[in-house]
Amino acid sequence: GSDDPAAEGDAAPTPISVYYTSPLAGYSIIQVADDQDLFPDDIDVSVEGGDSTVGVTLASSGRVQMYLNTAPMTENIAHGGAALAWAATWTEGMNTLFIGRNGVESLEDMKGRSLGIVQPGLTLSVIANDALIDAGLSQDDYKSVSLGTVPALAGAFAAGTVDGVVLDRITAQRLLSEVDGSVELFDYYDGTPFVGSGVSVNTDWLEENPEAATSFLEGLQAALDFMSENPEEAKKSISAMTGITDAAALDAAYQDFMDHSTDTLMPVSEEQMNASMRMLRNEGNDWATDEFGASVVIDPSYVEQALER
Amino acid sequence: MSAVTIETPPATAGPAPGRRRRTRKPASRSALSTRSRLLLGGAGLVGVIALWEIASRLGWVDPLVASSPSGVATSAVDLIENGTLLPAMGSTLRLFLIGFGISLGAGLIIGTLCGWYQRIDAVLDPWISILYASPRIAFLPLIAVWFGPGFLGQLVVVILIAVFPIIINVASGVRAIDRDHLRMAQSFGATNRDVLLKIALPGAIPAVASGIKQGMMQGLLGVVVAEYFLGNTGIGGLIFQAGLMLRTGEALLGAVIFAAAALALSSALRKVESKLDRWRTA
Amino acid sequence: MSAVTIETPPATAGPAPGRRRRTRKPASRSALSTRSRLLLGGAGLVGVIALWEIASRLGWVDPLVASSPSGVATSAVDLIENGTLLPAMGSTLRLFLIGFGISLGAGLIIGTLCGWYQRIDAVLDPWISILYASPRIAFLPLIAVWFGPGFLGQLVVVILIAVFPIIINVASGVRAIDRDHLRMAQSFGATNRDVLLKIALPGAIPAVASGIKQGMMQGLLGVVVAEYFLGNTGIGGLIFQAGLMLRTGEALLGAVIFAAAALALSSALRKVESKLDRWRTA
Amino acid sequence: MADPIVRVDDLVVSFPSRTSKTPVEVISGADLTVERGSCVVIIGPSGCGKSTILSCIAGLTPYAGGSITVDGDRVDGPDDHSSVVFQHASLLPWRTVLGNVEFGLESRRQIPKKEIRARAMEAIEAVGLAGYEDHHPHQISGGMQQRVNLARAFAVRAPLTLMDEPFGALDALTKELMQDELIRLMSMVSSSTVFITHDIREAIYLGDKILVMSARPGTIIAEFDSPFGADRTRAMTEDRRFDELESSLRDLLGHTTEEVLT
Amino acid sequence: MADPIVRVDDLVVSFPSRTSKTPVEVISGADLTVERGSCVVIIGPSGCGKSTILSCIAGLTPYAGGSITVDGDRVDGPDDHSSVVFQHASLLPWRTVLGNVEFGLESRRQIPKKEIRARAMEAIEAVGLAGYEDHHPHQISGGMQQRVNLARAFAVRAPLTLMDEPFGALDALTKELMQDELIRLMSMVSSSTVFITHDIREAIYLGDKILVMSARPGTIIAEFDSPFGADRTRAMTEDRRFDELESSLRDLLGHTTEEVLT
Ligand SMILES: Nc1ncnc2c1ncn2[C@@H]1O[C@H](COP(=O)(O)OP(=O)(O)OP(=O)(O)O)[C@@H](O)[C@H]1O
Ligand SMILES: Nc1ncnc2c1ncn2[C@@H]1O[C@H](COP(=O)(O)OP(=O)(O)OP(=O)(O)O)[C@@H](O)[C@H]1O
Ligand SMILES: [Mg+2]
Ligand SMILES: [Mg+2]
Repeated sequence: GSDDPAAEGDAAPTPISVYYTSPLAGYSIIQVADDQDLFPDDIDVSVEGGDSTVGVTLASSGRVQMYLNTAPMTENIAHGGAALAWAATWTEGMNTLFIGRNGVESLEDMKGRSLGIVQPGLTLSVIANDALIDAGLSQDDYKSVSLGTVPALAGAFAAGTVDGVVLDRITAQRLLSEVDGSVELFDYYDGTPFVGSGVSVNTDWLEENPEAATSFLEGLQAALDFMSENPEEAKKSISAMTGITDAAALDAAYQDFMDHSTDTLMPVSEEQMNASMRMLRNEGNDWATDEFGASVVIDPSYVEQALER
Repeated sequence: MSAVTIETPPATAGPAPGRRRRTRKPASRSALSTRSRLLLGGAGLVGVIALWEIASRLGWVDPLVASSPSGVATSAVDLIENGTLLPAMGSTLRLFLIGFGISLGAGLIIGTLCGWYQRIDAVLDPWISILYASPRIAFLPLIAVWFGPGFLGQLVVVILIAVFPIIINVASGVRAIDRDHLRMAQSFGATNRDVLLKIALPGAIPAVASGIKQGMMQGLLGVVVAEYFLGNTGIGGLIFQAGLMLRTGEALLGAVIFAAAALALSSALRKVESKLDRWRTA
Repeated sequence: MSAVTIETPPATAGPAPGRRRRTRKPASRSALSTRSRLLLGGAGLVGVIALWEIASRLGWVDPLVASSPSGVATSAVDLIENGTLLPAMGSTLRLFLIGFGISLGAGLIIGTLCGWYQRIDAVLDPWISILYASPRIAFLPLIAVWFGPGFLGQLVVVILIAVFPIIINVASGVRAIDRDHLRMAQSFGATNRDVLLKIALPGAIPAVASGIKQGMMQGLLGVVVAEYFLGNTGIGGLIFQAGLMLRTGEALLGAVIFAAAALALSSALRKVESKLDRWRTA
Repeated sequence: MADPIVRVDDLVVSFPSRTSKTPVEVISGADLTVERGSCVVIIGPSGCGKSTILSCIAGLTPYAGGSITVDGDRVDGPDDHSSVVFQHASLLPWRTVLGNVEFGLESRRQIPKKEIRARAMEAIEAVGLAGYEDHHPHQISGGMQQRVNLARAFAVRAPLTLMDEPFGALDALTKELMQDELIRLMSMVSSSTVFITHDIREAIYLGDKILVMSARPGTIIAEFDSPFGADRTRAMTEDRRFDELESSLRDLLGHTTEEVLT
Repeated sequence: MADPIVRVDDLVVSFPSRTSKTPVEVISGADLTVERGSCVVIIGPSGCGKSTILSCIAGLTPYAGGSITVDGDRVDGPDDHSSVVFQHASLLPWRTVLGNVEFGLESRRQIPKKEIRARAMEAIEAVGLAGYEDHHPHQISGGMQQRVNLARAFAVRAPLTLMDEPFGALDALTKELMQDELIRLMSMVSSSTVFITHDIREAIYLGDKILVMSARPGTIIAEFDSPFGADRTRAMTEDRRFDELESSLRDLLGHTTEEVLT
């Protein structure tokens, strides 16, 4: 007995707030979905971006339902008490490079050298430590230097203030081409199975809105499809997300996205979770058992259902 | 001192009108002409900008890190051509106008209440001092949660940064009512309301103007912070994006735009103030 | 007006001393006693804090996000016990003292030069205005690159934020030399140097004090920003790390520490100022 | 004449002291009366309490003992019976001459806007400032400002005008012009006036009655009736009786003043 | 007597105008001389240029035409020949009485610290402020502040003292005390003085010669020699010649003033 004249048969669309932590090409999928209006009608999606410290609080409070970010941040917040779990990912690894200069030619050479990081505990710092520990160094063998922001990190590398950094592939490659004596030390995409770009969901909300969650994932999948089929439109969205305007750079960013994303959304794999847990243990988090990791992965059926639609 | 003898200095020889005995140069404070000021100031600006360009061309500074004046100019041209800059400026302007407008209204009202009603002041003053003194950057996550990371959250950030200088200045202006004027009004049997509206508020205009000025400057800063940390929109977002991608020219362009806006606003305000306050130029 | 008739109001009936004809309440501005002020202010503070605690206990606000007064207190106890808080406060204090000290020295010197030498002012003023007006947050990456992310870079951030209010206030204080005093000094043949040292600078004390106050507040903010973004040390770093790990109580504790420091500093400054300026309390 | 318009009986005023707990007595038992239509001048050394008495009559300062009645009503707050002219013109700098004169009228009981304007203009004409209505205070000279101050007080047409050294800040020549102006105005509106001054010659020139106050705590120590009638001109000052009165006042005040200055 | 200490010939002073390109002439051809040891009083309506002439003699204001010599030297900047007493005491509020009096001495040519102190104390005693050396200006009364102002000027022992309405802001009683004080000081240091005032009675009381200025552009329109000798007392004011001189001056100034006021 609804007498609402505006109701078109069904109930009003479920509102979903989405937050992304950096305007990186890896997250342009959400921009494409938004720009091209690819979400089903039963949900009403609004997208905001900003700083990752703000994102942590937003996601854990349930103020946003969907949160685009990288491992192991989701795991960390979930451990802090937030009802948060991975919903899906569209990469098989981290799309970042470890680069060095000032005579550093391998990860082992970082012994006694300085490593630039944004802040301790942030992803770029955690994965840098992981690679170095994997190469046989301990955290006492090199000096971590907090630079506060990614621009400062890149700038410090360009200026030679630090000997090694981990940066997203686009920025890293630009530095490699412009800084004399800089070399690639490690490509995470090839070496570390990891959630580089994924979406996590507030699980309290999920319990009450399973349909809406599936619809959201359906929209993301549509965006992935759209991006491979409509390169020009996709580039426009990438440009809006990242601010890149130069045509060549935009081509490169698009290509980079296509090269490092999967064809379809995927549930986060056990392998990826284990990598995250290992890194968190590196950081001294004794709660980061493999069992805890499993609890962060949600039921893969959501992704499957979304793909079926 | 009954035997004071006057030390009469010997007269100078003949008619040498320009020469005096003293060797110490007495104080003189003649104003520099507006023209010389502009010339000197302009020369300084142009000089430093030229030096920066040269340093960048000769590779003394890394253009990747420090860009160059021509790099900033190129960024401006690019961003205008691809239609990014103007919409960004529009969205920033909108945030600033609404945020500052609300701060102004709230600041005037709360400031007047605090300046006039001592009980309200007693209750609010500790909070105003605490909030004004606390590093509001630490509250960004809370603001994002309560008001969302979108326009509303940004607005709250701007208001939280811009409103306090206005409140504080307005309150102290209203509080500092001229005693002579107050007695005069009392002698005519004016009511409290008369005194507030006809004496305290008009008399507070200079303090209000300085509050508005500080609020404006802080509001601009608030806009950058809000756009930088929440929502990534407008010029603040542009600075953020550009920084992430090592497009230093664009980041500096954003800073230059804000600085220009701040300078333009403060000089406009000075003009308005001197109009409003003409009776004071006695 | 030659036929003015005085409107003589009828006398009130008999001896009713307390009653008057008027119904309008005339203005009166009696000061609230210090005791009432403290009581009202204290009640407000305690009330809000109690409400916050209750809201958190009853689950009206998410303790994960908004913490609670007892959560903040627990964090303080924990951090003192595990030996984190005091060293962090020490390192923050060191940064503040050195940064503010340098800003004070540089601000006094540059401000005096700008206020006194019009040529220097003409050259520097545009730069001071531009730098003061520009969102210095956009320069953080450059500062990290040029001065490193360690103590030096932090120091530069603090100075860049704290020095301008001091320069600007000192300069305007020196500039606003009392005309009567200047003429008096000139009539005695005082040199420019005499006038600067004996008249302009002592006369600028109130402006200098207000510059120092603003510089101090801005300097504290600068310390948070510097520690938050560069090097991640001290209380600023604590706020950041706590925010990242969702330890909201700790983050708020950091903010409370800064607010308390700011309030303590400004009341200390007020005391010093009223001592220095005793001759003005005429 | 009818009963006096002002009657001050055994007035005692004290202020809280900064140094001690007991309040300081500033006026101790002053008596005075002002007959309707007359001008009473109070003269006395600096700090003796002249302004305080005036302020009590105006209802601006509460008193500790004694009684004050104006026009038959006991004074216990500012009312319609009197208007005050202070030494500082206390004009509102953001209002024009007209606006300032209107201020006094606006603050009285409800008077229609139109009548306020008319009465203000009338008062401005009476003080010879017609044509200056739209000037702001900073655009007119000190003497003119003081006339606006007079106009504001006279415009409300209170039965009693209280003046606290209204010409104290003016130079000697302007002061004399203003005194003549005041005499003209007082005769025009036949108002009763209490006038406070430091200036002996001004006191003699203006007062129908001159009261001399002692140094603090103040009381009225002497009372002189003017030997001149209502018709006051500068010629008075060359009269022998003027000089005599001046000498007596100077002798009386000489003592009290020496005590006050160093 | 020797040649005059001040000789002003055909002085012309103009200020740049705000409204037009051509400067406004404020003084047009003023002549005056001051004999050594005498007190010349200049009186005139407000704005006629009295302060301007004084300021030119002190070397504080440049002049467009004519010549000024003090003690034989042409004036082209502040020098050691004269000291100035302004209407506002212009004391430095952060210095004590002693410090303020020392300021004038410090600004002159190198005088040893010790001598500065001694001469300042001497001057403070001369104006009757011994015991107040360590007070700050806000701790003393207006009259005492004006005495510090006098002491500061007299301490430098310039051959010429220039006074610009030094008692203009004081009340009538204090003013008379200060005038007597000044007469005593002038006779003690046998200084030459130029004294500016608005107050006719003050002019007659103090001046050996009284110069009357016209309204702007100012010139000297009349010159009166004092009928009284060097010995000045209050008794003078009851002298018939005092009243006569007062009337003549009042007549002369009445005209010029009416133009200025209103
Ligand atoms: N609000 C007050 N609190 C304390 N003392 C006061 C207050 N007002 C006046 N006094 C004191 O009362 C005395 C009388 O002051 P009042 O202003 O009436 O003097 P006066 O005769 O008008 O002096 P003057 O001629 O200088 O105006 C003074 O000694 C003054 O210090
Ligand atoms: N610096 C200046 N620039 C322009 N005009 C000036 C300046 N100084 C004085 N004047 C003008 O010169 C005229 C003479 O001024 P001055 O101060 O000498 O008058 P005065 O006779 O001392 O008046 P008063 O008795 O009011 O002190 C006035 O009209 C004044 O407006
Ligand atoms: Mg008084
Ligand atoms: Mg003058």
